[in-house]
Amino acid sequence: MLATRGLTWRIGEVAIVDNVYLDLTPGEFLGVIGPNGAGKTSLFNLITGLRRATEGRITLDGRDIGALPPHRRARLGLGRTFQASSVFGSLSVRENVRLAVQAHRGGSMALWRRAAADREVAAAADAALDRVGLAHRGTALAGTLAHGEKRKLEIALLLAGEPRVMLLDEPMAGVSAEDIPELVAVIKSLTGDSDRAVLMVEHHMDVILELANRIAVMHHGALLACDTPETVMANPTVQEAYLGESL
Amino acid sequence: MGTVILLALTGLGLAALYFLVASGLSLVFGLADVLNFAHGLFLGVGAYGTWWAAGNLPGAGPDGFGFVLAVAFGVAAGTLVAILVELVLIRPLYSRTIEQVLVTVGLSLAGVALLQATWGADARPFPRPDWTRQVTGILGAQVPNGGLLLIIAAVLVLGAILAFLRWTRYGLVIRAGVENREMVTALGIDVRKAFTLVFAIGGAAAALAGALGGVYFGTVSPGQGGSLLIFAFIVVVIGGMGSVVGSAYAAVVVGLVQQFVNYYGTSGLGDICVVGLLAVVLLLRPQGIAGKVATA
Amino acid sequence: MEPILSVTDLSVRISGLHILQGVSFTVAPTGVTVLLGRNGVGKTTTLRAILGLTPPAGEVRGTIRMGAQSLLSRPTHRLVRGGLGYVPEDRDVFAGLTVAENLRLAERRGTTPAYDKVFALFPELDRRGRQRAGSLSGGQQQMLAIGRVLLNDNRLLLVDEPTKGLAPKVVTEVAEVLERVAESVPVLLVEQNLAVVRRLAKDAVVLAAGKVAWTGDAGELLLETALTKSLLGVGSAEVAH
Amino acid sequence: MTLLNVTPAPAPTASKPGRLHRVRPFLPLVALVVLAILPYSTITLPGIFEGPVNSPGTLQLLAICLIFGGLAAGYDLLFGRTGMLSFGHALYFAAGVYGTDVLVTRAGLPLWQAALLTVTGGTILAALLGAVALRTVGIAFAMVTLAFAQVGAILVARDFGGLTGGEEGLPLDVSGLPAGLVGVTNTVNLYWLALAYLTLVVFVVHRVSGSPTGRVLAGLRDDERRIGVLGLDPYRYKLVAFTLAGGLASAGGVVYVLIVGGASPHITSSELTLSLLVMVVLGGPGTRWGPVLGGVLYMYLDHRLTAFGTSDAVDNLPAVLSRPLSQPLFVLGTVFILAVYFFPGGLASLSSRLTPLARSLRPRPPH
Amino acid sequence: ATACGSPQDTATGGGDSAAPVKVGLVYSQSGALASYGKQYIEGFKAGLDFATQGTGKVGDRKIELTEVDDAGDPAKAVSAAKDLIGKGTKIIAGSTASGVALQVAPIAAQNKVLFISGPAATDAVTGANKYTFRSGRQSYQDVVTAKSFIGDPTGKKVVVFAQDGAFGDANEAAVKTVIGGAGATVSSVRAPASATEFTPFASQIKTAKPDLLFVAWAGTTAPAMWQTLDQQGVLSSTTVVTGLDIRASWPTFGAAGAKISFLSHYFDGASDTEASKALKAKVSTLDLFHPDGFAAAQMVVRAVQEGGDDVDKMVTSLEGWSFDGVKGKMTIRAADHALLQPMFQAKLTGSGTAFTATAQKSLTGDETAPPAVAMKG
Ligand SMILES: Nc1ncnc2c1ncn2[C@@H]1O[C@H](COP(=O)(O)OP(=O)(O)OP(=O)(O)O)[C@@H](O)[C@H]1O
Ligand SMILES: Nc1ncnc2c1ncn2[C@@H]1O[C@H](COP(=O)(O)OP(=O)(O)OP(=O)(O)O)[C@@H](O)[C@H]1O
Ligand SMILES: [Mg+2]
Ligand SMILES: [Mg+2]
Repeated sequence: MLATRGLTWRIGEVAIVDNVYLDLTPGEFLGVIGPNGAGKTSLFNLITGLRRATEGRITLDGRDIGALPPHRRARLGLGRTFQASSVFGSLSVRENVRLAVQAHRGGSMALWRRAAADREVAAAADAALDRVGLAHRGTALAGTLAHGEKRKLEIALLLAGEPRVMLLDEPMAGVSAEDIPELVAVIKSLTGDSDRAVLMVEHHMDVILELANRIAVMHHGALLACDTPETVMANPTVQEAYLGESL
Repeated sequence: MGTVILLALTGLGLAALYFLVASGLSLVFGLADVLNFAHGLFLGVGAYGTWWAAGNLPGAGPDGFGFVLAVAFGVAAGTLVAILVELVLIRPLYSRTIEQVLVTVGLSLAGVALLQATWGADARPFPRPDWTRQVTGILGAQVPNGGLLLIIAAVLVLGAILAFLRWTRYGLVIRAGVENREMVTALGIDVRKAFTLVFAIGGAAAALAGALGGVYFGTVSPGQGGSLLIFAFIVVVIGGMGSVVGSAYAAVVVGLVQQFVNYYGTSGLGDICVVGLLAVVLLLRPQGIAGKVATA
Repeated sequence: MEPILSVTDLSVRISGLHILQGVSFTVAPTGVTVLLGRNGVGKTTTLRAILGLTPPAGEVRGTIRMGAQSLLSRPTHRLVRGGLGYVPEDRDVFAGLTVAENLRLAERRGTTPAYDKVFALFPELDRRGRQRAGSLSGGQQQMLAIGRVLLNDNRLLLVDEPTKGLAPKVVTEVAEVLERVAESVPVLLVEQNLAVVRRLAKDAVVLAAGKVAWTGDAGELLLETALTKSLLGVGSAEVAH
Repeated sequence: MTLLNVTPAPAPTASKPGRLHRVRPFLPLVALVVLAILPYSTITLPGIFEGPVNSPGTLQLLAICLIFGGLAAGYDLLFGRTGMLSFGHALYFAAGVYGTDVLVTRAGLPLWQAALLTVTGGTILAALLGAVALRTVGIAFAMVTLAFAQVGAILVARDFGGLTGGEEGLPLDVSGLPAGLVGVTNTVNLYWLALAYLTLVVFVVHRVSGSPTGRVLAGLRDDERRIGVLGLDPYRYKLVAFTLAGGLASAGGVVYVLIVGGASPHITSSELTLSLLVMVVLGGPGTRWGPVLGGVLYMYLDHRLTAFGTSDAVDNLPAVLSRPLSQPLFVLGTVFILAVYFFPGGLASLSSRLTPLARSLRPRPPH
Repeated sequence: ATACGSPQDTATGGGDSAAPVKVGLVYSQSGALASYGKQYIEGFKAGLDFATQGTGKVGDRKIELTEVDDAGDPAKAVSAAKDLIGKGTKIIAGSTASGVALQVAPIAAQNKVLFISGPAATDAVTGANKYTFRSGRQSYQDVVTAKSFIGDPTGKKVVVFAQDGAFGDANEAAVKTVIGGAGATVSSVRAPASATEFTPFASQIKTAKPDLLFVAWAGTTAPAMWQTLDQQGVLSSTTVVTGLDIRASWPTFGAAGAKISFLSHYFDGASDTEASKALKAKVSTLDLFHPDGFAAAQMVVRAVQEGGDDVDKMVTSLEGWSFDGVKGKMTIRAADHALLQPMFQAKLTGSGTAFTATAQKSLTGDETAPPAVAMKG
């Protein structure tokens, strides 16, 4: 489905993302781990088009998308969340999600239609909010949400777009312990579909282990390993460079 | 040859004037993130301060040490006004950038009107030493001394500002303060003082530009600051927001382009070229010549 | 023992929302006191109120004392100079400044900054001195944010979710750092990672809906399944996990 | 003040929610009707207007105020609703003014053709320049738009081919105009025209910001990157907003040239854009009525302060006061600064700020 | 109680033979031209006194002045004019700025009221329409005066140095017709009005080696311009002619002042007429635009005397009328309402802030008459 071939991003001499070969098959859930600064977020930025790769190719369903701007890639079914929550602060939570639904439904340049009158959009948005458990916050301005709530809104925005390939950048960071299982369930439900795939960066190992069928390990921009969870967890380099001794 | 030298040197004089105006603007804009439309007011205060002192302040006059004293008085007045403006008007609006800009717009309207109400709309002859009206022969070109004076002053101001930024902590504090004022406070730094200081320096630079501009123009009038401001803005932007060195480069480019195009092309083309230059620079390098790449 | 910090009947309103409704607790003069609670209960708001960083539209009532001194209505920079260190939730490093500049900014006048200590903990920061902080990875930014306060001697540290977004190995390291720091300086810590809490916390304060739901010994809290279940929504088995 | 009375307050006080709620949607309509029949009233408002409401002078002043109310509302589409800070909006207004004037006066076209051509031309100009300027963002965008507007100002001042009249401006040749638009007695028609323009702009801006596209624009204001990742092209949407706002501004120029009877280079200056910004902020960016109120009030002050400055009340003050006060710009600047301070959210936020006050003043019924 | 009326009501003026005559004065009280406006109004009041023998009345009817500030903005002036007309004013005078005069003139014609433009120098006001008159001089008259400095122009080389825009265009065109038409070759150097550095232009002028340099420059950058011309040796190498501006500007010429030949519309001491004495009794130091206000008042009084409330009669009474103004004999040319008036050649002497102008020669109204244009409306 999604594949990168020799993907590289350099700043000056330093390769932030270094010759990455990655294949994501439909129905797959690929966890990405790696020390801070390994280049995980940068990899996401390359795939979604926020940064241009210096070398290598990215294909989606066999089509080369490396030269497309972010919005074209999104239209092809690529969706992501951001590590540092980026929601529309001056819009209400509900409007945030409606915007995402609307973008998914074609984002036509309708200047005259009343947006609020679109029942289908509203219903889809409310459904997405419901799934992440934010329905009760619908009227709050997104900018005033507490940190964890913003994380959930991020996921709702992603859900609204019904992307086929989802890139989640540390969805659990800052989410309170109580809510983690709930969010895990939400994310799990995303993946039941066999024609969807998920790429998720996460530092909560238990979450990764619960969700991922495969784990990729990044280190200094390069892909160190990409294998089943068991194999990866047993890898001594991973143990040493990433996990350390567990608390 | 003589023409080229003459045009180059007078172009540099013009560049120096632009730089003097732009340096303070750039400092305040780059460090305090305030697009200061009231800069023209500080300029006017500096010019009128000098003019007033030369006529009324004991010991001050249009010549020699008296002139230095008069300029010093003008610069002091401009600085004082800048400090007051920061304390009273800008400070309470911190982190509301648009409102700050708007206050400076209001101030530029009110301030210029106030100058006009006090000293009238007409241009007044500016007191200045006689040698500034003369010319110096350089390689066959009759270069006005006033322009040379501007060049020297601009170089000194550039040096002083760079030294300030490099050798004091304030530059750092202010740059950080623009990004996240709260966090600077949370590091135990009284960021307000630093901002006042920036305004003071910006005001002083502007007032000096006003005083020397008076020497250069030979007159002082309420609207003078405003008319220089638009080119100063262009210089600041071409140079890269907040980069004083960038402003210096940009000023030289703008001054020379204007001068040469006005001579070899048709009149008014110089201005259009400068504006075109601005558009081109921004489209190719939105951060300006020396600006840093801003990323999220 | 006299508490280093005591918060009494703190209530915060921001634009009509009553976010904190009479919160009272104390912070012991040694060790880590942890502030727990679900997302949005007001943990960050509490820390910011202590530091005087409530937004201008907000309204703060109650008393906050550090020793004999009342903190409310004193400017933030004074409080910090008086030895109150803050690691904010969103890291808030200065994106446009380099790492070295970020650190230099945190130096306090009249003291020698403990660069050795910081670089020994986070060698990354030394290596990346000239990189713009905005281009650091999330975890590196977190290191910088913590490193910043450790440059100086503090009387009390307010630390808001320091392990958020850190690799497990670094989480362990940060926990160790905080443990060591806590030997000399008391810490008020907001943390979601219960493993970290278990390792560090001596006392715990649990917030729920803008009020204090529980205070007491952290070990006790985490051991009692019923308590953790009702307060934090997780069983102690998960806590131990 | 009348102007404030006739325009609905954005958020009526919560005193009688039940009744007001039902009436509220109709308030704009009521206001429109009141404004439309205003010229039939002969009320005099001493101190506020020079003559009775239906006198040509008053109607002229009101017409100019309404035009600027509309312009500010159109500018708000860029600034308040999309978050684009343009310093060159005056250019499109000026294109409307000079376009109509030149086509009517120099080319002798009938008004409707000139107006149509001008609005089309102004819109295309905005689309073209926007397409270039929008390749930059933030302050760079502001400066590029400023630069384009500056070129416009230079071209007008240079008076190429004697087309624009340079600094002296170009009086409108009224000989070919419909008789109803000429002469002092017909000022009321110009007033209605201005009112129609304002209504049009408010309606368009309201519809657009409530449309799906408007939602995207609001999203752009907050986070452009996110909009891209959602699958929407930020550039396209910004260009649409820019073009639309430019078109509305040039339409305003068409009406303005009829009201004032000519073009003068004042309107090409960057100060005009700045005043638009001032109007929007004065009124409250991103609100429905704020920019309109701001525009109306600003223009009202701008015109009336000259009279205030020369009034006896001011002349009788001691010189320290009367000298500055007789400078309209001084008063305007000062009023403006005070407004930024005391109505931070603009006039539109005034009613919500006054509500608690009103409530606390009202005696509470015993329980 | 809402009083109702028709939206097209306007007050009807006078009719009553004892009712006061309303005269609206729309001019710059603030803004960049405020000091021109001040001279104008001082002149006007003195002129009114002079023409009504101190009574302020024409016959039994009092002249009631309404002063409105236009701040140099045509839009404000138009609003003010409409307001005045709506209130029944039949005579409007003022217009300090050319842009204002040009836009108020059509309003006067559309509404059939008398309009007497003030200091605005643009030639375009002359012949603008039947209802528009002028009480000041026009650019063309300046140029004709300039021509008197070079004797026989045949074969001479003349350069015009002017700023971009309508003011510069008008001057350049006038020089081409007046001096070029008389046999000189005319070329021009133009500079943006906003220019602050004049060396390139000075160099261009110098290379052209003209016999006469005519400078048309208005605005605050003039002193810098003169200084540059002086420094680059232009002033000492040729005859330089320019218009003498208001008194306050004289010191800004500095040393260059002595090297320039001035043409002058008016300055204190240029004339010694009855009117100038009357004016001087009210205003201690006369200046450039005092005569314009004075003449405007004289014209207003004449119009009221002869025309009463009938504007068309006012117009006919003014057309062709000659009177003794401050400057000397003034004649309103019937064909296009140009105001024929004496002009002066002057020299500036002095230093520091004390300068005096002395008249070298005066030219009569006929000598400086602009060519008649067709009435446009
Ligand atoms: N613009 C840039 N200039 C220089 N270095 C950069 C830039 N952007 C990213 N880097 C560096 O690239 C590396 C990878 O960063 P990235 O954000 O992808 O890490 P990450 O794997 O997501 O880490 P984390 O888990 O902490 O979020 C980091 O060392 C970072 O400092
Ligand atoms: N500036 C503000 N304006 C309005 N509401 C706010 C503001 N700041 C915080 N809040 C609200 O106050 C509540 C508490 O926020 P706070 O950030 O203190 O929560 P928290 O306990 O730190 O949550 P988290 O674990 O997600 O970080 C939230 O509901 C939030 O929406
Ligand atoms: Mg990351
Ligand atoms: Mg928090």
